[in-house]
Amino acid sequence: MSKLLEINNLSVTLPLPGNTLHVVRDVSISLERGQTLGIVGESGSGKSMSALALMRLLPRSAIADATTMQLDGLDLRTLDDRNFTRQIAGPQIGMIFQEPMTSLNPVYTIGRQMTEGAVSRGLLSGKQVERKAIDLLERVGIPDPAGRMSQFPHQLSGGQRQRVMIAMTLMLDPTLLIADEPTTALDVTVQAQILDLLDDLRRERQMGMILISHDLAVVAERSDDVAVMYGGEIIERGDASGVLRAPAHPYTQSLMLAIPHLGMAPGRLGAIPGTVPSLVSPPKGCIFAPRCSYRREDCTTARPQMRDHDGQHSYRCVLETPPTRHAEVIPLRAAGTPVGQDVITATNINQVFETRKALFGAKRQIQALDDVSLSLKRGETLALIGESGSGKSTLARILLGLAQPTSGQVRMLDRPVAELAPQERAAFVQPIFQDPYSSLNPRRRLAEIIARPLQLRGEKDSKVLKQAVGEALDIVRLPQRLLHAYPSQLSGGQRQRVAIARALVTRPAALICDEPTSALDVSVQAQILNLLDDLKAEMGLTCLLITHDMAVVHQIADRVVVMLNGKVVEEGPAQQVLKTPTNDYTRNLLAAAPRFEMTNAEVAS
Amino acid sequence: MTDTQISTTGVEAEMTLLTPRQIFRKRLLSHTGFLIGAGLIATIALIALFAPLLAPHDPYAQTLSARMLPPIWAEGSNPDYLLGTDQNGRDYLSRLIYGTRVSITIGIGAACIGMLIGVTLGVLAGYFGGIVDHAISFLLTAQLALPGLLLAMALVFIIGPSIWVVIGIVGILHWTYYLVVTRSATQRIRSLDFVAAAVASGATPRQVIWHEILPNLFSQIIVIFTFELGIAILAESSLSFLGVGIQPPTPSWGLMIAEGKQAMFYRPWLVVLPGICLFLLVIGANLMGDGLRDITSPEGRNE
Amino acid sequence: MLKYIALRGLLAVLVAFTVSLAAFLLLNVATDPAYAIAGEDATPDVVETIRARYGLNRPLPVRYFDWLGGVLTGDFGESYYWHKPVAELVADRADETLKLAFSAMFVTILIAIPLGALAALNPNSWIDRMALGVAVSAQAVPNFWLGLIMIILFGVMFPILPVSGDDTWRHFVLPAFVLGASSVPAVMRLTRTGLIEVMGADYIRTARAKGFRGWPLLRRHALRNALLPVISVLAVQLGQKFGGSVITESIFAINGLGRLALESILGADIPTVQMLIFVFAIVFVAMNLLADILNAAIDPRIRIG
Amino acid sequence: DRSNDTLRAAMAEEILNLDYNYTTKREYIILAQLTDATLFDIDPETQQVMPSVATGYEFVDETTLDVTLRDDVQFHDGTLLTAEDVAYTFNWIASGESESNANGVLARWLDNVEVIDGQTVRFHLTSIYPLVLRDLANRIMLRKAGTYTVDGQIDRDAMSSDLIGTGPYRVVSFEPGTELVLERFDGFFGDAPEIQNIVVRNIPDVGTQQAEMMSGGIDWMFKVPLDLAQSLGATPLATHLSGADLRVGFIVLDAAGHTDPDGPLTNVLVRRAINHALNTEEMAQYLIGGSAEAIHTACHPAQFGCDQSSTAYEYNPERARELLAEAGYPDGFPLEFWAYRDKPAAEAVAADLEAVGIDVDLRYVKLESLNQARAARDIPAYFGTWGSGGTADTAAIARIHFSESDRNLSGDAELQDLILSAEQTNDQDERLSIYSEAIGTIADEAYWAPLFSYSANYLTSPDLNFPLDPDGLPRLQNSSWK
Ligand SMILES: Nc1ncnc2c1ncn2[C@@H]1O[C@H](COP(=O)(O)OP(=O)(O)OP(=O)(O)O)[C@@H](O)[C@H]1O
Ligand SMILES: Nc1ncnc2c1ncn2[C@@H]1O[C@H](COP(=O)(O)OP(=O)(O)OP(=O)(O)O)[C@@H](O)[C@H]1O
Ligand SMILES: [Mg+2]
Ligand SMILES: [Mg+2]
Ligand code: NI
Repeated sequence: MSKLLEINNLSVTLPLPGNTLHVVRDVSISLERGQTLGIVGESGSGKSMSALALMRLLPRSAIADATTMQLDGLDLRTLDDRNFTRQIAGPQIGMIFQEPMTSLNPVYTIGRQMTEGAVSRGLLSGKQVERKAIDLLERVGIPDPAGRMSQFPHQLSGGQRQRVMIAMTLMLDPTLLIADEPTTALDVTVQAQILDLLDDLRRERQMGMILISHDLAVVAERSDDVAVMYGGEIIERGDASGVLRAPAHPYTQSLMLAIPHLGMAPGRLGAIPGTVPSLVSPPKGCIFAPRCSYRREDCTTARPQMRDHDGQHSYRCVLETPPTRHAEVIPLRAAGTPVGQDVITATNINQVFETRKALFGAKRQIQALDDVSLSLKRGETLALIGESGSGKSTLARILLGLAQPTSGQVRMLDRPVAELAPQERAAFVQPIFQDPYSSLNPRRRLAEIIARPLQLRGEKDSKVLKQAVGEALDIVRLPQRLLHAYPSQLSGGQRQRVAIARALVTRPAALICDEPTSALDVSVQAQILNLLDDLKAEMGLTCLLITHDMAVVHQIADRVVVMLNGKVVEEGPAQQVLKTPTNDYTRNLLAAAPRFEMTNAEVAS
Repeated sequence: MTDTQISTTGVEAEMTLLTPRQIFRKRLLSHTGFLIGAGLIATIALIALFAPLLAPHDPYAQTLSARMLPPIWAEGSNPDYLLGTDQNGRDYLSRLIYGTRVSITIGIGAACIGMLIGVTLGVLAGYFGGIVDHAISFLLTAQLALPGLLLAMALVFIIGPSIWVVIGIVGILHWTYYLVVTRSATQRIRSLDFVAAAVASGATPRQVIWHEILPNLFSQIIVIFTFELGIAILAESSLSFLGVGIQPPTPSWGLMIAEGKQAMFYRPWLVVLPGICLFLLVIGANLMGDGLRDITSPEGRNE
Repeated sequence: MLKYIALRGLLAVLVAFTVSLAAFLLLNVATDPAYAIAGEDATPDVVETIRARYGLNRPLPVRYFDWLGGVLTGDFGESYYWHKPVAELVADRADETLKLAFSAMFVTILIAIPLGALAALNPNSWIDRMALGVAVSAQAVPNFWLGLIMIILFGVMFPILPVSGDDTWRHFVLPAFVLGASSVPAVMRLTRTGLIEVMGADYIRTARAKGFRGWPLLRRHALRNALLPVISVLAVQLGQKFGGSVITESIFAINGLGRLALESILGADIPTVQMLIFVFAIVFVAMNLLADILNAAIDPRIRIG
Repeated sequence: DRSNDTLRAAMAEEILNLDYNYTTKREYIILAQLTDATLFDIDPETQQVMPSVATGYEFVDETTLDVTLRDDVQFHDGTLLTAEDVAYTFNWIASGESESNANGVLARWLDNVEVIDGQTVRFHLTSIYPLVLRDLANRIMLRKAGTYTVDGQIDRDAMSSDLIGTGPYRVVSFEPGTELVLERFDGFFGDAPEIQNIVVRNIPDVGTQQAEMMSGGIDWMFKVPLDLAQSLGATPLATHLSGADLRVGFIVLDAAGHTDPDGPLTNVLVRRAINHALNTEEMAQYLIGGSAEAIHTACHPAQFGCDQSSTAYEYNPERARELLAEAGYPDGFPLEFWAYRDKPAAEAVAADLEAVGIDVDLRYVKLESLNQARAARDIPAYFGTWGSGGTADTAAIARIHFSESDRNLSGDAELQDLILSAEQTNDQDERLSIYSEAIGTIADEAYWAPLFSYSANYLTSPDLNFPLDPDGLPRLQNSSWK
């Protein structure tokens, strides 16, 4: 029997005005029935494009080409668009997407959207379709499935919508399911449920599944086979445990070192230097060569062959035997820095928002913070974790003095924060935000952006400003020549460094970082986490770090506060909370966090 | 290996990227619609500027015995008057040329006044929200609910027509578009993190508005400005057509159309020629506006 | 829902009063209606008689509150010219304007929506360029000029349609076209943008992944979403047409509210202008409300509390 | 339209009220001619008083007038007109509570009217008034006794739409502002008009009127701009008629110095210069056309008492410049010049004044605004016109412009007394000499710059026969089909 899916030499090009993007190059994958293929890779590596090419959902102008494209022995390339949409898209291949909030049509009921695929194909009668839809909704764990049929998407939570998406895809009983980052937008606890669900369904129905994710741990946990993509190419593929526990390609190896691991003692992360390659002109040699620490002459002359490695997996590199990584863990530089007095204390903070659900509708109150007390000590890194909507950002804004709580008091340097002049406050604490794209004014040059806090403080001397900006750039390890660049000319990681430089230019004692790395790729996250470690070591920075990633907490925090529904549910030294959580919620959070069950030795092998 | 070091190769690759301004310029110069529009506007602006040099006659000099001569291509024309004469025997071409001055002055003046009002209100409403926003929204509804042309007529009526009055009134009546756009843009920008960063650095609302918000509204304001330019020019011509706009004998295209209207069946050029001038100017403004909008919107051509 | 409508109704009334107060002040500062009523060869004593007859010699606030008091009891006063209750006058004229507004709207919809949809489905094609050309041109042609050109064309050069009056449907063809043309650009652009945006939305991708394409995709998944903003604009445009067809009505001699407004302003027939502006304001707010309700009916996300 | 014997006339001004006792505009006079009859008629040729509803009159003394009436005058509802009706009409209008537009005219001289017998009424005058018969002929339309009191309530609009008059046509239907349909009234006491039906349509836009004329939708339009009349008249689609008009155009100058006590216009040399600067001949010929002519008097040459021997300032820009220099304005001066109609003429005046160095700021406004500004004494110079209500007597123009009226900018009290004295006598010769002197003074002092007389331009369908009268009033009732 042939394989369920066999694709060879898939290429996708996107013509742009003036040049052409080679977004997918020479990609070959195959998949057996009932198996899961995980595709991992950093943002922009071409994961989605490969999947969309299979579904013929590429942007209008894109051109896809492959030497083989077979589903269940059927050559997909011979089908015209009409037949493809009737026979393949839906009944054969189902696809679910990352954005559960927008992937359902807001103006139609769940029921209608679930049933229309089958109805329009005339597969089932109206009654049967309805029955089946309700069954599937029940199966994916939607409470009161019959009632949901007449509801609209906006009446469901994100996790529920994703479940509806899955049920909807299953309506046509596809033999292959493509899940493109199905859980990225969801909380870890929900993420685990959804992934479990997908796993179960695959097993029940003997479906093939392609699971696309940038989260190596997710893929490691859930797939049989893994393909690692970089710059539009597959640079390593094979069985999951082989590829991710014993990576052969230098890139995969670097990636593994860049991720904080819950199971290991925290240490410096191995950041990959440089940035992702441009896809405009295909390189002659190895696509990873510019960033590779094993770069050789012949790396850039010819494209390396796919090389077999221990039978189970293969990698594309000039090195005949995979390099061995150094085994020692470099300890964090700031480990063990002394902790001083409380510098910011919040006592009994309540924050109530009044919103209207509908135009002129009744007011609704949201208790975003419920009697929260917390203190930040000089020199420590305090992590604040909790699921989405638990009030972390709200608390951060209050601590920064950007918002007034409904009740409760914030004291900064032993004075009520309201008594501090804005400048005094600014000199003491500075924020760093999650989204490096929105945290820099796109209309200002870096020099202006970084100098701004000083100007606001009244500094007018351009020499002083220039010098301060230069120093700030040095601190965040950005080259001086970027001074006159605009934010749009920087990568995400560089932008985040600029944001940090701006925060540091006034030499504050404390930083409040709201998910500073969650919008970034792991390799960039490693750079930022290392930088924070450096700053702490060099400047004794106090840091409040908001995150939803347990591994990050593990990596960098001294102390951790866990929030749920606006309340603090657990608080304590980081390692203690991670090892022996006392609260059920914290336990769930930890259990749901995807992880590599690996030892230090394994990584080093 | 020091991990926080950025490889120079990557940085150099980025440095070859263009600044936003360069990208803007490049995209402008490759947008046909914009180029046509800008060309039209530039030509007309030059004509307005050099009107005294270009006009073959004094636009106010009348020869009553040579009234309503047809243009050069029609029978009975006088080669001295290329496009014929109007009902007072004034050279039509010269009047059309001088008419550019009226249209452009009014267009720019009114669009500026509208911009001042609309952007100020829009930014205030968007930035402060709450009661300020409600009050400004009410003002907006009231303004929209007033039939603009009627109000303009009534106002011109009161103050007495002159070019400055027309500029003021057309301007005062055309701020809503600016307001709607800048209000929502301000709301959006206000919620962005760089504003929070500025506030956290101790910036006052004034400083935030001037330094962080306004520069980001600039491109949208320019786009609206070009559209409003066209709208104001049309509004002036409508008012003049209804007889409550520009004062005769000042040559305004709308007025010329109104004057030529009576004779339009026998001397259609009296209506058609100023109509075409008006059309070209306004279409120029609109093409420019469309072009700018395409260029400033991130997805390229997408209104 | 009811509460919402009531609140919006209150807003409408508030807007209407604000607007009418503004109009009242403007007009009264602007002109002395007595002169306007008296006419060209009027002698001063005639003007004086008229002023006394209409109570124009009373102080402004007295007159405004007098008017306001009337309005609250449903009496909008009597026209200086027509010697009948303004309300009756407006009611009489409204049907012509309604006919014109609706037929103009019909023209707009007939041209703008198909054109916009075609353009959106073939972005950057010649159809798209042509549609944009139509939009840009229609925006640049002054309404009054288009009207005159239409009269020259169809009244004189090819006399196939009547050019003035409001007796039969044929009389409405040209004015409806001229008035309708003015809304085409806005509606067409909005249809186009709306559709392009919707066609790029995630849920359309979902529908494609379920195996929908072509016309069914458009009809079942895109159109309804794309038309949401179009409906609002159509409602506002219709509202404006009820009051804004001054030029069209006077060029084509249609005896509607627009012309009534024009003549009342020129003649300083303050009660009539007052009521018209009042009515236009109410209509405007009402059309907005209607658009909101329609949108709420189509879009389940908007629930009116 | 000849086929169904209907004359379709177009008017730009809205027709809102059919009762001429409550209106003033010219359109309403035209309609009143059709629907109403007056006590007397004025012969348009000879300006003689002719009998109409009245058969004759007799002055009992200087302030008492007896008028005898016909016995066969029928109202449109079939009832016969009686002396009571006549007395009621005049007494009502003369009473303050009528608030009639004609009240001012009548109240000036009428004390009351008394019924003598079934066919005779007696007018008691408050003072000597030479124009009594003209006023009786022009202004007052006869109504049935009690017309304006409906159910005990005063109703001034009683006749505004369902008019019951005594004229040759009766109202069939009337939609204010849109259409008036008239039908020949068979009970009319005078000569029956030839055409059976008259439909008057309101078409506000001249361009549209013209299109209707070309497509055969209307048969008659008036106040046609010269160019249009000439162009369309040259085609077989319409006939251009150009008739005399008593209306004259002129510039009133603020000699009294209301706007600026020491302003240039207070200097007679400047005012003369302005008179010299204007090429009125060309304006009359090219801009007004038809039978229009340049005038140099502050009255229409056809009017009684309009002495043409007064000073005439010929067109001479050189002389104008000299006079300005002499007056101390060698470089001219800024002048706000107001106008409300005949835009080309106003622009021509402005251009002529500019040509001699006066810096003209033309303020072309609506009539109401001009009237208002003038009442506030804010106007230094304006382009006015006056139609004298169709009265071919200098009194009809002189009184309103040179006695107590905001139109009088001369500030000349003697002139005012002189003009009022002309109304204190019934002696026509004396009046003639008074007006002659007054017109002479106005010309010498150059209080005005007289411009031109008007011409009435009509377009009619080719098969309509529309006779013109020298007084410039269109009489649709006299038309017939060719
Ligand atoms: N519509 C488009 N037009 C132009 N370029 C595009 C378009 N869509 C994707 N790309 C480019 O194609 C490349 C591959 O994109 P793709 O979406 O496949 O990445 P990905 O691996 O799925 O990344 P992510 O993890 O961010 O989803 C990227 O460089 C992206 O910038
Ligand atoms: N300005 C506001 N008005 C109304 N509700 C708000 C406002 N800001 C936040 N909320 C609500 O307060 C709650 C807490 O929000 P907050 O942004 O603090 O959560 P979070 O923990 O930061 O979540 P995430 O992980 O998604 O960033 C949420 O339910 C949110 O909807
Ligand atoms: Mg992707
Ligand atoms: Mg948050
Ligand atoms: Ni290393």
